[in-house]
Amino acid sequence: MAHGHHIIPLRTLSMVFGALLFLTVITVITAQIDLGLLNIPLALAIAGSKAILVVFVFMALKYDNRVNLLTVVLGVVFVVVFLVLTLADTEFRGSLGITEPAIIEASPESSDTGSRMP
Amino acid sequence: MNQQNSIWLPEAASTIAGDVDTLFYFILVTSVIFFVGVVSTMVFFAWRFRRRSPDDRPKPVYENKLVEASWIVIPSILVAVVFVWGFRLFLEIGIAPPNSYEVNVTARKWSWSFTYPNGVISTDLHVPVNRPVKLRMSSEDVIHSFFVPSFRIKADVLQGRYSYVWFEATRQDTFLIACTEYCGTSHSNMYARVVTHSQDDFENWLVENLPDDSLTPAQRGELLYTQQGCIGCHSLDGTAAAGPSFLGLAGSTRNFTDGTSAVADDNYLRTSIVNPALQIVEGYLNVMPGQYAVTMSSEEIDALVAFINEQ
Amino acid sequence: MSSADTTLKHYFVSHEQQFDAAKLGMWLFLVTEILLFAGMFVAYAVYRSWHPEVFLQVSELLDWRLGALNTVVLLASSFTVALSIHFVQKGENDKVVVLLIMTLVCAAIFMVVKYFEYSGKFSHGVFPGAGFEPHGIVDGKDYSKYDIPFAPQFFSIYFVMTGIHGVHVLVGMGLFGWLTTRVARGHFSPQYYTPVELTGLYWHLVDIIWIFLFPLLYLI
Amino acid sequence: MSDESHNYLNARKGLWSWLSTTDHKRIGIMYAIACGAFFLLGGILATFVRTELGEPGETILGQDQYNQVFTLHGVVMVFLVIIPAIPGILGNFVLPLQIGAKDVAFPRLNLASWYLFMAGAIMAVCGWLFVGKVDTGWTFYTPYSSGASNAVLWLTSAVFIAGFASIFTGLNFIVTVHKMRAPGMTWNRLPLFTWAIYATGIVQVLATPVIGITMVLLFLEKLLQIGIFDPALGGDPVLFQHFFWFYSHPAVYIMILPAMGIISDLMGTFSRQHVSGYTFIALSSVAIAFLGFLVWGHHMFVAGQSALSSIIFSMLTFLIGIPTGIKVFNWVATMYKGSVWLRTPMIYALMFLFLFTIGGLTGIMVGVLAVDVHLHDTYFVVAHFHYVMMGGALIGLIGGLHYWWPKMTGRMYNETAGVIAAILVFIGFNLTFFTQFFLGTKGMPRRYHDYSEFLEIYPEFAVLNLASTIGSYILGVGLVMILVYALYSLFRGPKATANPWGACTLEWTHTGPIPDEHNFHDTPLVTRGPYDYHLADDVFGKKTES
Repeated sequence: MAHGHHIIPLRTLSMVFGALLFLTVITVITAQIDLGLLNIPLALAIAGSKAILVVFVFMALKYDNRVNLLTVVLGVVFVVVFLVLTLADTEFRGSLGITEPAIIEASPESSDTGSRMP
Repeated sequence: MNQQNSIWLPEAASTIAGDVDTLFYFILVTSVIFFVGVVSTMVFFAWRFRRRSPDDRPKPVYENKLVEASWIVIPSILVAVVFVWGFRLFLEIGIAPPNSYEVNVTARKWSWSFTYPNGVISTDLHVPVNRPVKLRMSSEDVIHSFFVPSFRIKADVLQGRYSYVWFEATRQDTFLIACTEYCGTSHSNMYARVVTHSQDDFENWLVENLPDDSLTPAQRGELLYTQQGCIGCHSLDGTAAAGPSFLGLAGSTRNFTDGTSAVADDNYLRTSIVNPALQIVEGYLNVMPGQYAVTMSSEEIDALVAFINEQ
Repeated sequence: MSSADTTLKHYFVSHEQQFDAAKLGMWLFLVTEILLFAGMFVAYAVYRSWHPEVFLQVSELLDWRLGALNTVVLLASSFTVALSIHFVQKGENDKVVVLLIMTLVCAAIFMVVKYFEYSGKFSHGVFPGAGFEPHGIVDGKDYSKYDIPFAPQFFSIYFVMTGIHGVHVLVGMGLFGWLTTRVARGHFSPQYYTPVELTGLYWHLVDIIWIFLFPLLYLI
Repeated sequence: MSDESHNYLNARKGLWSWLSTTDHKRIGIMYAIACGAFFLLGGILATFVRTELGEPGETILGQDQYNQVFTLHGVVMVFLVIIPAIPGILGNFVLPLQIGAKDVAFPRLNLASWYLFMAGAIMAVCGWLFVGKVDTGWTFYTPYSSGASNAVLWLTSAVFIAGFASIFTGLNFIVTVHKMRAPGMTWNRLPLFTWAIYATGIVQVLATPVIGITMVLLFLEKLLQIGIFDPALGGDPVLFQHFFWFYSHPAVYIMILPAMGIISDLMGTFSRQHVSGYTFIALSSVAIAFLGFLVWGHHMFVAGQSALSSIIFSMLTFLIGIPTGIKVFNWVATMYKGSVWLRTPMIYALMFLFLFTIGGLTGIMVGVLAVDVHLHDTYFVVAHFHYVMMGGALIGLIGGLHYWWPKMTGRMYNETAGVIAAILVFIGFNLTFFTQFFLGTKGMPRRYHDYSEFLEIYPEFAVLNLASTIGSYILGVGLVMILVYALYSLFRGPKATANPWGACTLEWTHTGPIPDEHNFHDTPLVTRGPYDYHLADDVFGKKTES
């Protein structure tokens, strides 16, 4: 064994590959059923679990030293921070009447570039 | 314009301005205290513990936890107080009282125009004093920002969206409006005025400025010259600004950047209003907004051409 | 290790330190890739939260079967890359070469499928941004019905995301080509196979990005 | 100890030996030359801006020219000077030496970063000079930037390329600190400059990619009108501001954290005392690095974002004030019972404390929601960020350059010239920017080519602006004086000893007057903390039983 590098057994690799294919089939099937608001979280959950499988087994993060794991976790945390705080703005715009969320005559294909005042 | 400015702030001419100033002074005073404390300690230590000889080796000093904790807790408390105070005042600034008088504001490249419910359009904001006024603002091109220093209010004006700002003037006077979001060539000339009247003066003003059709085309053209913002770039006294002056324009031969030239007849004036980018006069840039073809009706354009012919 | 061992840089103390340093460096680079794509996912999330019904309706234009095929192809390529690392650790370089070539083939299939998807959209006037004026009928869907406000936003985001992801797939193919030649020339051994490991990590990340892209754009 | 003749400067000869070097010290010198040149360019542009505003009305620049000049001043100073300077120059030169490493973890990547930086820099300057007028401000706000001339495409791609230099430098330093510390150099024995560069690396790696994607999207917005940011096509300009400030606020921590690291080292060395609150300062660096990612919305209180997000951002902004306060108080406490030696680096450290405290406190002022409505986009904000960026990062850099100058060049600069220049810089700086606080609170907006309209109400604007312009000239003279005596010292400066300041960190104690090409003959064994002067017998000789 080359000085301590963990060799992932073939069985684990093929099991993970099978799981990934299975999850892909699941996500395709569940997407056909219209669950309304639940669709997005479900799709993200399945994609998330597939990603975790790839990161921990295929990319061998499970057998790696902790600093790499910390780096990945930090990266994901900051993606979530970016998403949540941006949505905190876009979702609640106009909550206080400071700006109106509605777009004036939003149809971009209307010929004029400026928006006519009412 | 009798302004009693303090050395720091312009005079407070709106209801919320007073509260903003008190909060400003509170933070200013606390900051000065902290600043003087830090700098005087620094200077005192630098002098008191100055090096006596090159091979000084003072005994190590290890920080004590109490002092360390004190300068974490005290700033946290102060900062929390300032945040809550600012937050509550921000809500006051943001939410307009229900009975406010509403005026529509249009910002465009380098001029403001204010549209009143009864159809009056003016380039200066005339409002009743001691009554909340809510402005519904939107821009025709880039982001501008509506700022009245004396009222302590500011809000960016976005294209395609309405943004709101409100104030209640407490004095009859004229106040300056400036644009504080960079918007291009003459961003620094995009001024307007807020003129506050008593209630009945305001009503008279509204009636006077109603657009009646008894005016001759040239007179209507003159009104349009200010309302549509031509005044922002074209002067009447011959001085060139962002655009050529209207003085003696009609009938003169204009040579263009592409080397061609033409006599400034009615047709040329009309096309240069409707499609300014077609021919650019020598020595000027292609910065004239192009939406007049849409925002002005053809008789308004004729009135404007008539007015230009008279210059 | 013989002192003439050229793979150990003078400023490192041991192979172990050099390998760990390379791994940490690669993981940090992968985090920058995650944040690069995060920007696009935020744009997608913002526009989807503003116009959910438009996104739902317009995403029907994307053929999810091709998307699913691409997902399976990329997962397979991830699998072959993981196997290639497994075998290079065991020193069986001939298997590694075969696996890397299979990965290259999978990546190529992915790009070909993307080519057909893109050309299908372009031929029907579905361009990112201002050039968006869909027309024609394709397997039962009348494209002109999809000319609704904010449909261009969806396709702009779709083309930008899959475009930049496609560029990363092409870069991956380049890397695998270069890697295959080096493995074939026997540059790597169980003691030194860092480039294979790093290229594998990069490829797995490209696969993970697609794992998220596929459901968000194609399915829901 | 390396002997006098053989060191990293004369180990190889010729320009190509420099341009193809992978020696972290030489790359540091090359960054110094590049950033110095761009600082000179930025300074000249600043002088144009101030001369224009010296008197009301149009003096030397037309409106369009003024807009282009302040845009390039912003782009050059932010992207080409203050973000790459300290990590590039001092980080590259000092970090490996301070942790006892032979070089950074990826030397070739280090050289590639320099070339990427130069490519981006040249592209930006050429784009501005030849391609066309860019007058969008360094923030490139849409929709103005999506309508502006195509030169904006050059600048956005220049920022995109230069961004990679920042990412790879940060990545390099993080791996170096993690993996290549000398034996015995545990995390709590790292000098505080290394801690600061490490924290900066985290910010560089996590924030810069987002400006990369922002520039790509802006590029496509202009080319293909993808309509994500341009409101005319149904996009949202405030979304661009979110993308832009998500990078640009952490970027200000890329600027200030290394300077804080320099000040910690300077305070330790020139008070010859334990840096008070070592763990607090080290953890504050990392805390600031992470909190820096949560606060970007305080740039957009009046930009039309939702009230809820403004409130959240204002609250989070105050969290950052705490660790910054901890650092300032601990620096002052370091001098307690020390032996303060007021040489030029220390004078710049004290100047940093003076100016940065003003900058920090005015930051709290504009962080308050209600007051920012009045102060946003006025000269108050201009004064605030010049106090923190120039008063903080630049003064910190100049102090650091003076401190490590003997180690970089083997020569000592002239001390009296240093003090005179420091006084000039101090007076010039305060005269230039403290006057702008008054302009700002009275409502003079930013990026104004002319303020004559304000003169009716505030006649003192003319005096204030004139004073600010005169101050900028004094500041200019002070900075040029530094450049002059620094270059003079290269040729005629006295030879420096290996440890002229009596410091205890590895780069002083374990290297010759000029470090050897591979830093250390035998890797140093670290047995004490960076500021344990009472244990440093190797520096001060046997401790007498005083």
